[in-house]
Amino acid sequence: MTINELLSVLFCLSGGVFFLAGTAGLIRFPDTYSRLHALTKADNLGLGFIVLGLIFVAGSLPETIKLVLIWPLAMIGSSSACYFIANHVHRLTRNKGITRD
Amino acid sequence: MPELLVLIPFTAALLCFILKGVLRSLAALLGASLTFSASALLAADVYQNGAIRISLGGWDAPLGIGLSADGLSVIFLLLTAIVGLMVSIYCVPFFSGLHEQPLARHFWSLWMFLWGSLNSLFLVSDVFNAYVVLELVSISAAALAALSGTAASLRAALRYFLTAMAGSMAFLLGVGFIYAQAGTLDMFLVGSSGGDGPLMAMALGLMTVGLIMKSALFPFHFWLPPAHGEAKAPVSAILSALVMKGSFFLLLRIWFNVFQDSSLTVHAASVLGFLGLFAVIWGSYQAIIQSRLKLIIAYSSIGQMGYLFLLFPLVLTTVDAAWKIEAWTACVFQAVSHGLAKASLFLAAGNLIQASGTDNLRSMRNIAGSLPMTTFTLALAGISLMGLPPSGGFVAKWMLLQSILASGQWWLAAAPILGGLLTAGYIFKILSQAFVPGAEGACCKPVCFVMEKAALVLAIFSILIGFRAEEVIFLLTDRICAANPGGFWP
Amino acid sequence: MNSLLIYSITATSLFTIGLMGLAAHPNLIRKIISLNIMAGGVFLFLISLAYHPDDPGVDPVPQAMVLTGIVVTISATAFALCLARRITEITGSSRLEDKPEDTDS
Amino acid sequence: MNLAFDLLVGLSLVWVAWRIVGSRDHFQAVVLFITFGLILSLAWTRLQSPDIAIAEAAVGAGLAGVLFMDALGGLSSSPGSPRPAVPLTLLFPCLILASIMAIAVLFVPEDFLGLIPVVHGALTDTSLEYPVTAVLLDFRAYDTWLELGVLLVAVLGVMGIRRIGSISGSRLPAPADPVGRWIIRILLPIMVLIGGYLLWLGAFAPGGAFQGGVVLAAAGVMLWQAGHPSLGLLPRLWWIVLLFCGFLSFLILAFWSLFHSGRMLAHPENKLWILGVEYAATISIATCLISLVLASPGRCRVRDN
Repeated sequence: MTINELLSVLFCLSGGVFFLAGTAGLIRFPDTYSRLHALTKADNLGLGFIVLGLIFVAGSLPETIKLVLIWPLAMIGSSSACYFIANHVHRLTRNKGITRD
Repeated sequence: MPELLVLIPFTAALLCFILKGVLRSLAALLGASLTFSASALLAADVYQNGAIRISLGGWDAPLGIGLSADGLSVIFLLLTAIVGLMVSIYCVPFFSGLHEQPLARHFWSLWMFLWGSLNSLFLVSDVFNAYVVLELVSISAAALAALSGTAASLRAALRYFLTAMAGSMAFLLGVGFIYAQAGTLDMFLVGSSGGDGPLMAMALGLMTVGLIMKSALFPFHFWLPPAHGEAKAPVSAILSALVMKGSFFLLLRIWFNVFQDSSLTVHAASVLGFLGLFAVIWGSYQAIIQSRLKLIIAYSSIGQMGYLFLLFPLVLTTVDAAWKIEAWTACVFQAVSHGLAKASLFLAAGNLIQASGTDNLRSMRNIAGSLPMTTFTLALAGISLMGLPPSGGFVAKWMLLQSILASGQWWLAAAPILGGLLTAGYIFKILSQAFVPGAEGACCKPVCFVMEKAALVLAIFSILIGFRAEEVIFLLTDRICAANPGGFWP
Repeated sequence: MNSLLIYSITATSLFTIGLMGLAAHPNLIRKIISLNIMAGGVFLFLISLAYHPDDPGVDPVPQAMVLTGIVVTISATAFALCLARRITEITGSSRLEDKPEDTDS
Repeated sequence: MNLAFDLLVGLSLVWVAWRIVGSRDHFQAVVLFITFGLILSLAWTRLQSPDIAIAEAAVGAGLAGVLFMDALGGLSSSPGSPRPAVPLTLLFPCLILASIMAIAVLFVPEDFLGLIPVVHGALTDTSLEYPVTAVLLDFRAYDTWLELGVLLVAVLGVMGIRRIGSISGSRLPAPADPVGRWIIRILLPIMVLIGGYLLWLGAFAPGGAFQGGVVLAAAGVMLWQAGHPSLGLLPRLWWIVLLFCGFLSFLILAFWSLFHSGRMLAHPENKLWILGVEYAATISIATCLISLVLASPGRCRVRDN
C-alpha cells in the first residue's frame, strides 16, 4: 500500500464519517431547518473529503480536474435546493404560523 | 420496396403536422394512396416471386435489423392498406366538420404515424424492434382514442394504454430471456437455433401474455369495450380493424417463427384455445345485451377475436398437415374478414351518429328510410360477421369448422356454432331497429356522400374476399417465411 | 452465486413488484410509478445479461436496447401522466374506477 | 467485496420498490421513486454501463421526478385514507411468478456472450469507435429512428390531449426568483457544456446523443422551473424545427440511402453524415423531453392552433 492509497483511504473514511453525521442529523433533528442545516453542511464537507481522497489515486490530470469540479457543482446544487426547500417551508409556516405561534 | 411502406406514412405524418387546411387533407390523401399502392405492389411482388427479406443499413442478421415480407405479412399489409385508405377518405369530410376541425392536425399526424408503425410491425423480423414498434403503435393508438376529449374516452384511453404498456414490458422481459438463450434478436435466427429450455419457456409465456393483453383475449378484454366504444368512429374502426390485428400478427410470428421447434407451444396451445372459446361466447353474449350500437360492435370484437385463438390448438395438436393448413388459413382469413367488416360497421355507426347525434339503438328507428346506404352497409358487414355465404366470414368459419371436426377437438366446435348464432342475434337486433318506423324527423342531418360510400366499400370488400380465397391460401401456404421454406410444418 | 444472478433475480423481483402495484393501486399516479418500476426491472435484467466481469467486456447491444427503452419509457410516462391529469381536471377524481354513466336514456 | 456490494444494491432496490408500492402516501412514493432511480443508476455503474447510468440519473431520477411531482400537485388528493395497498390474493400469484422467473434465471448459461464478438467484428467497418454508439446509430439505427418517433408521437399525443398547437406562448410556472436566476446563470452554461461534451464524447467513449440530449433537456426544464421565460417565447416554427429535426434527419438519410445505394439507413462514407444525424437526434431528444414536461396540464393556455 503506497502512501497515496493510505491517504486516500484516510480521507474517504473521514468523508464517510461526515456523511454519517449528516444522515444522523437528518433523522434526529426536530424541524426542517435544522435538518437541512445538518444535511447540507455535513454532506458538503463529507463530499469534499471524498473528492480529496480520490484525487490521491486519480490517474491523470483531466480526471483530477473533473473530480475537483464536482465539489463546487454539488455545493451550488445542494445550497440552492436547500434554499428552495427552506423558502417553501418558511412560506408554509408563515401562512399557518400566525395561529400556531 | 418494403421500406417505402414505412417511409411514405412517416413523411405524410410530418407533412400533416406542418401543413394546414386543404393542404393537410391533400397531403394525407396523397400519403394514403401512395401507401396503398406501395402495399399492393409489394403484395403482387411477393405473390409472384416469393418472400422478401432485406437488411437495413447493410448490416446482416445477427447484428442489424431486417424487414421481412412473406405471405402472412403481405395479407395483413393489404388489410391495413384497404382499411387505411378507406378510413382516410372517410376522415376528410369527417374532420372538416365544425366540431372536429381543431382535431384535424392531431388526428392526421397521429394516424399516419400509426399507419407507418403498423406497416413496420407487419414487416418486423427482430424481437427488440418489435418491442419499439409495439410501443409506437400503443402510444399513437391511445392518443387517437383520447382525441374525443370526454372523460369517458380519456379514461378508456388511459386504461388501454396502461394495459398495453404492461403488455410491452412483459414482452420486453421475454425478449431478454430469448436473448439469454439464443444470443441473438433476429426472429428467424432464434427460430432455427433456439430450441427448448426453461429460458425459452419463460420467454414464450411472457411474450404470449403480453401480446394477448394487447389483443384483448378473454381475461384481458376489460379495456376494449370502453376504448373502442368511446373513441371517434374512424378511430374505433382503426383500433378494432388494425391495431388489435397488429398484436395478433406478432403473436403468430412469435409462435410459429421464433418458437417453431419448441415443444412448449403444444402444451400451451390448448389454454389459448379454451380462452378463445370463452371469448367467443362471452363477447357475443355481451354484445347482445348492449343498447348502444358502438358498444355492440366493440363487444363483438372480443368475440370475433376469440375465433383467431382457436388457431393454436388446431394447428399445433393436429397431426395431419392438410388440416393444419386449413386451420391456419381459416384463422388468418377470419382476421382479415373481421377487420374489413368491423371497420365498415364502425364507419357506418359514425354516419349514424352524424345523422342522429347518438348511437343509441332506439335512435336507429327508420334509418332504412333516411340512410338507406348505411343500412345496406350494416347488413353487408353483418352478413360477413355472421358467416353467411358467400362472404369472407363464411369461408373462414366453414374452414374452421372443417378443421375442428377433422382434428377431433369437438369441444372447439362450440365456438363457430354458438358464436355464429349469437352473432346473428346481435346483428338482427341492430337491423330490426333499422326498419321499425320511428318518430318523424328523428334523423335530420345529412351525411356526406363520401362517408357513406367509404363504409360501403369496406363492407363490399368483406364480402368479396370470399371469392378470392384461393389467392389468400396460396399466399399463406407457399409464400410463408423465406428463412424456413414450408413454414412451420414439415 | 455471482453478480449476474443477484442482479437478474433482483430484476425479476422488481418486475413482479411493479406488476403487483399496477394491479393493486387505484390511484393513477401510483399505477404509472409501478409501470416505471416494472421497466426498471426489465432494464436491469437486460444489463445483467450484458455484464461480463472480465474477459470480453460489456455487451453493447443490451446497453443500446436499454437506452432506447429508457427514452421510450419516459415518453410513455409523460403521455400517461398527461392523460391522468386531464382526467383529474375533468372529473375531479384521480382514479380509473368505473362510474357507470347512463348514456342509454 | 463486489458481491457484498451487489447484494446490498439488489436488496435495497427490492426494498425501495416494495416501499413505493406499499406506501400509503403518494408524496412518499414519488420521493422514494426518485431514490429508486438513483440506486438504479448506482447499479448501472456497478455493471459497467456508464451510458445508462447517466441517462437513468437524468431521466429516471430527474425528469421523471419532475413529471411525477408535477402530476402530484395537479391531482387532487383522493378523499378518505387510501386502502391498504396490496391485497393478499394478488400477493400469492406474484410470489409464484417471481419464483418461477428466478428459477428460470438460474439457467442462463455461464459462458453466455451475446453479440459481443459480432459487434467487435463489425466495429472495423463503421466510422464510430465506441460500440454502444455504433449499435445505436449504425447497426441498429432503425430502432433509434423509431424511438425518436415514439418521443415525437408522445409529444403529439400530449398536445392532442391538451388541444394545443405548440408550446410557445405558454405561461410561466412561477415568478422568477433571485436565487433561481442565480442558479440559471451558473448552472445552465455548465449543463449545456456537459451536454455538448457528452455528445462529442459519444464517438469514442461513453456518451452520445441520448445522454447529451437528456442532460440538455434537464437544463431546459431547470430553466423553465426557475421561471425564465425564454422557452415559451420560442417561435412556433423554430420549435417545430427543433422537435422534428432528429426524426427528419433519419428520414432524409433513409430516403437518400434507399435511392442512392438501395439499402435503407446505410450511412455514407463521409463521417459528417453520421455526426449530423447524431446532433439532430440530440436536439430533438432534448426538445421533445422539454416539451413533454412543459406541455403538461396547467402549464399552457388551452388554445386551438
